[in-house]
Amino acid sequence: MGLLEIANLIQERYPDQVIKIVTCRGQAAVILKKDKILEICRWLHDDPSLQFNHLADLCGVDYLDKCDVRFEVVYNLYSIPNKKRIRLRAQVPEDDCQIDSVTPIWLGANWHERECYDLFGIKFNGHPDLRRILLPEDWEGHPLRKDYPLDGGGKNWRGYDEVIEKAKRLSKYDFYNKYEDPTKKTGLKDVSK
Amino acid sequence: MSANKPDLKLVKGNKGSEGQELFTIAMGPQHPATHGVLKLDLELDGETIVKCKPTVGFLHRGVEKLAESMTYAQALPLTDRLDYIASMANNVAYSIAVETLLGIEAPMRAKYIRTIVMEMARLTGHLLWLATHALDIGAMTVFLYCFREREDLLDMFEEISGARLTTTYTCVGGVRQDVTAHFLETLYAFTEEFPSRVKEYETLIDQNRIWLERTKDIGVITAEQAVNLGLTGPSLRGSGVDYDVRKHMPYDAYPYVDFEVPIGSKGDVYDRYRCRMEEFLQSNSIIRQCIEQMPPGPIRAEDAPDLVMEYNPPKKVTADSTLTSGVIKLIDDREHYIEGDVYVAAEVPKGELGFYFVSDGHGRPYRMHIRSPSYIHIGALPYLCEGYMVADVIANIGSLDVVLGECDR
Amino acid sequence: MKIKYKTKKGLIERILLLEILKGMALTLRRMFSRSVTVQYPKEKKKLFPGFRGRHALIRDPKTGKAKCVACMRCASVCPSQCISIRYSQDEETKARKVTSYEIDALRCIYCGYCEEVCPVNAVVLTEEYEYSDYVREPLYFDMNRLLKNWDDFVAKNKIDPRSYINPFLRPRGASTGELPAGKRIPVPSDWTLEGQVVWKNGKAVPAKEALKS
Amino acid sequence: MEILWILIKILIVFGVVMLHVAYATYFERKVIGHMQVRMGPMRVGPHGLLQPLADGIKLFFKEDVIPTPADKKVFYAAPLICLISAVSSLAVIPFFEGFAIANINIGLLYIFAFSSLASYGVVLSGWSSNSKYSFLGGLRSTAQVISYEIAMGLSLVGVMMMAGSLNLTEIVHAQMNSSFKVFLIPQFLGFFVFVIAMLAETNRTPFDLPEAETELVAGYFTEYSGMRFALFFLAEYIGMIIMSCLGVICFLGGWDGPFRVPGLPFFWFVLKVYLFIFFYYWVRATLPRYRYDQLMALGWKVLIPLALFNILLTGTIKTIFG
Repeated sequence: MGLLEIANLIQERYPDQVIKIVTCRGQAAVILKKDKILEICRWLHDDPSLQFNHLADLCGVDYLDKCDVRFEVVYNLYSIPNKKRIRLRAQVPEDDCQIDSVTPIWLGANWHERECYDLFGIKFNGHPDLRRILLPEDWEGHPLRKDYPLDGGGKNWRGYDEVIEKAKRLSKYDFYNKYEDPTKKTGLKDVSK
Repeated sequence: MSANKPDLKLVKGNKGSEGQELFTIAMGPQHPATHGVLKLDLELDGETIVKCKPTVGFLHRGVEKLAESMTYAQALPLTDRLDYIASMANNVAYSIAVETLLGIEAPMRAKYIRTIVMEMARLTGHLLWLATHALDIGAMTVFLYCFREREDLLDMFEEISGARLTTTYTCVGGVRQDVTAHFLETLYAFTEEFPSRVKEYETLIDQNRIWLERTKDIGVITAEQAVNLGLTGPSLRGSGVDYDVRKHMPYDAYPYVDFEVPIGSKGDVYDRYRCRMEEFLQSNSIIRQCIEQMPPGPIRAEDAPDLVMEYNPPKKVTADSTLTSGVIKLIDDREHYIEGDVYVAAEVPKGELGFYFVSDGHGRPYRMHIRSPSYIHIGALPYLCEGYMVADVIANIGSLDVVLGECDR
Repeated sequence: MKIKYKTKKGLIERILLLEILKGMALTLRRMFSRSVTVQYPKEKKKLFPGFRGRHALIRDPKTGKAKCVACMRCASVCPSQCISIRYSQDEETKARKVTSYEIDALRCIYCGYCEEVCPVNAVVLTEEYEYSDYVREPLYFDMNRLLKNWDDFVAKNKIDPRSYINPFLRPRGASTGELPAGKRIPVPSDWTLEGQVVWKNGKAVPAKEALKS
Repeated sequence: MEILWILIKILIVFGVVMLHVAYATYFERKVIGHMQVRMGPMRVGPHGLLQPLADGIKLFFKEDVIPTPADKKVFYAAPLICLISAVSSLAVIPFFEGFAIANINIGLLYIFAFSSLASYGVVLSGWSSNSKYSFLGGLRSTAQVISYEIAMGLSLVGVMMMAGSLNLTEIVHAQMNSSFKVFLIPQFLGFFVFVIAMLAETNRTPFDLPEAETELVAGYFTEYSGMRFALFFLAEYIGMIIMSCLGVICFLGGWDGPFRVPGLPFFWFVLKVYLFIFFYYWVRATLPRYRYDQLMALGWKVLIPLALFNILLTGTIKTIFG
C-alpha cells in the first residue's frame, strides 16, 4: 500500500467528509469535517483489511488566523498488524467547539481527549469523564490557544497571596534574612522586633 | 487472586459490595511508591481496591507551550526534562522528529552514536525501573545493585555530553560531540560485564517465591485491551503484542543491527518484568554491534540548521578548490522550513515517545505535541488496579514504569 | 521472540527453598566485596573535560580582559534567557564594547549552547560544581564575578589558560573548516575529524590506522 | 537485700540491653550496607561508631509533633505500651547459668503473654493517630501478630515436650543433658516454623507489611516523631533481641557451648543471639515483601499445620522411645 492509498480509501468512502488530502515529508494526512469522525474512526478500526487498532496520538492544534477553521483535532492512527500509518485532521470551528469522542473505540483516547479539552477547550461529546487533567480544576482559560496571554494576564495564580504571606511570616526562621546583610551569618533571628 | 475479583457493577456510590462504607485513601502526591507526584484516590473495600482514580498534573510545566516560542534547537533541552531518568533517549527522539520535519539526514556515524546512547539510555531507564520496582515490592538490595551499574552508565554520559542527567547531547542533524576512545573502551568493557550483573539481579528476585507470588497473575491485561488502551513499549509487549517502533518504523542505525523484541504471553506484572529483563540483554548486544560497526565520518549533517538563527537558515557554502580565489558560492536550494505537519515516534525505555510537529514555515514549531508513554500508561492504571489489593497497586505502578516528568510535561 | 521462562518448581526445590538460599548466598558474597561508595566531600570524583559547571568568562592572557565581542549569539541562543549583555558601539568603527555581561546561574539550565555558539571562545562552563549558596545574590554572576570564576578555576586546577581546551569550545569531531576562526584552537588529535576513533579488533583505534590495515 | 539485688540486676540487664539495641541499629546499617556494596554509616566517629549516639541525641531533642485530630491520651500511651511489654520480657531470660532477673516456672508463657500485649500498643497507635495509613498498618500488624503467635507457640510445644518444663533455665539444662546438646536437630521442623514466625512476630522483612514504607509510608507509626518514634524503634529492636534470645534458649542450647570461656559465662549466649540478629539483617537485605493475604495464607495454611505435625511427631517419638 502506498502513501496515499488509505487516504484515497477514506475519500472514496466518505467523499463528502474529506476536505483535502495533504502530504508532508512522506506522511499523509486527511483533513476531515468533524461530523462523522466517530463513524470513520470506527470503520478504520474495525475493517479487517485496515485494522487501525493503535491510537498513537490525539491532540488539538489552534490555527488562529492561519486557517478559516480555527481548531483541528489530530488523530495519528497506526495499524500494528498492517504496519500502516494515517493521520486524520478533523476541523473544529471556534463557534461550534465540540466533536464526538472516540473513547468508545479506543479506551486510550480518554486522557488524550481530556488533555485536549483542558488545553484547547474543545468539547468531546460522549466522553465519560471530561474534566481538566493537567491544570487545576478552577483554572481559567485554555493555555495552548494562541490567543492565551503569555504573561498570565497580569493576574497572580490562586493562592499567591497566601504563599507570600506565609513566607513573610516564616522568614524569621530563615538562616539568612534577605532584609539584612547576606554576608552576615546571623542564624536564628527574629526580625519582627 | 484474580479469581476473587469483585463484580464492579454491584458497587454503587460510596458503598461496598455488601453495603458497608468504602475506605477512601489518597495515595500521593507525596508517597514513597508513586514515583514522583502521582496521586491516586483509592476506594478500598477492606484491602481490595474498588475504584482507583489517578490525578496528574502536579509537574505540569507547559513544555508544549514553551516550545512554541523557541527555535527547534532551543527546545531540545526541554526534552531532557521529560523522562529525566533516560534523557538521552528523549534527545534522540526529538532530533529524529525535527530532522524528519526539516528534511535533514544525519550522517552515518552520528546515527550509530545515537543508537548507542539511546540503548544506553534504555539501560539506565530499565535499571532505575528494576531498582524502584524491586524496592516497592520490598527487595531493597536490587535497588543498590542497579544503581551501581547505572552510575557507570551515567559516568559515560558525562564523558561524552558533559552532564549526567540533563545531557542535551544530540542536535538537529547529528550529535554535538564525537565519542572518545576512552568512552568506547569503557562501554565495551561494560557490555562484557553487564550480562553477569543482570544474572545477579535475577538470582535475587527472578525465581524467588515471594517475588513470584507478588507479580504472577497481578495486573493482568489482555493483548487486545492493552492495544486499545494505547499501552506501548514493554508494557504492551508483556501482553504479547509485537509492536516495537525500532522494528516497525526503524530509525537511526536500528535497521543495520540484529536484535530481537522480547514478547510476553500473559500480560501480568511478571511478564512485563521479564520483557524488560530480556531487553537488558538485547540492548547490550545492540550496543556491542553498534560499537563494532561504527564508521568514521562527520558527526553533524552539513545542512543542519544553525543553533542561533531562526528565520534565515544558513546556506550551504561551497568554495572553489582554491580558497584564495575568493569565489564562494552560497547554495540556496534547500527547503528546511516548510509548512506541514509530521508525527515521528521513537522507542524510548517507557514506550513510544512521539513528537507531532506543526510547522508554519518558520524556525519555531507552530505546535509541538508530545505523545508521552507514561501519560497513557497512568491513564490505563485503573484498568490494571481495580479488583486487586493495595499492595498490588504498587506492583502495577512499578511494572508500568511511569515517570511523572514525562507524564505531566 | 516469545520469552520462555519456568516458574513452576519441583518438590525438592519448594521444600529446600533453593532460590532463596541462592539469593542469600549472593548477598553474603557481596558483603565481602569492595563497596562502590565514594565518600564525597573527602574523596572527589575526577570529572571529565567538558563537564558543564559554573560559568566563567575566559580572561584573555594578552589583554587581561574578557574576550567577548558582544555578538549576542549566546544571549539569543540561550533557551532559558539567563544571559543579558549590554554594549556600547563606537560611532566610527562600529566596534562593539561590552559594558555588562550577566548570567543568572539560578536560571541557567547548563545546556552549554552559549559556549558552543561563541565565535571567540569567550564564555565557558568550567568543570567546577561546588558553588551552592544560601542566598541568591552570589549566584547572579556579573562580569567581574565571571572573570573571577575563571581565575579561581585556573588557580584551583592549575591549568594553563593559554592551552585550555574544552569539548564545547571546539566540539570533538567537528571539521575545522566549518568552525569560525576563533574556535580553531589546537586540540589533541583524537578530537579532530581526522583522528576519529573506530572499533577494530577489540579496541578503539584511530580511523586512519583502521583503514590502512 | 533481696530486692536490692534484683534492682541491681534489672539495672544491669536494662543498661546492657539498651547498649546492645543502640549498636544493633549500627550493626544493621553496616551489615546491610556492605551487602549492598556500600559502606553504611561512616561519618560520626571512626567508621561511624558514634552514629547510634548521634541518632539517640537527635531523636531525643527533636520536636514532638502530635497531629491535631489524634486521640492524645492514647497517642501518648501507645509507644509506652509497646516498650514496656518488650522490656518486661527481659525479666525471665537466663543470660547465663543462674542469672535471670526472675527465674519463674512459666517463663515461656510469660514471654508470649507480653509479646501479645505489644500488639495492643501497635493497634492503639494506629487507631489514635487518626490517619488512614496508620490505621491500616495497625490493623495489619494486629492480624499478623495474632496469627503468627499461634504458629510460634505451637512450634515451641515440641521443645516443651522434650524439656518437660516451661522454665527457660530448665529448657537449657534439658538440652545440655540431651544427646544432641541442642534441640535444633530433633526439633528442626519446629525451628523452621519458629524462625519464620519470629520474623513475622517482630514485623521484619519479608513480613514487614505493617510498616511497609512503599505501601503504607510507615504503617502505624507514620504520625509519630521524635522521642515517641524512638520508643517504637526501641521496642522493635528489643523485640528482636527477645525473640533471638528465645530461639537461642529453646533451640541452640542457651549459654552452653563447646568449651567454657573463662570469665565470660555469657559469651556463647551473646554470640548465638548475634547470629540470630545477623540472620534478621541478612533476610532483610535479600527478600522482597509478602502481600497481606499471602502472609495470612502462609501462616494459617502452612506454618500452623507444620507446627501441629511437629507436635504429633514429637509426641509419637517420645511415646515410642520413651
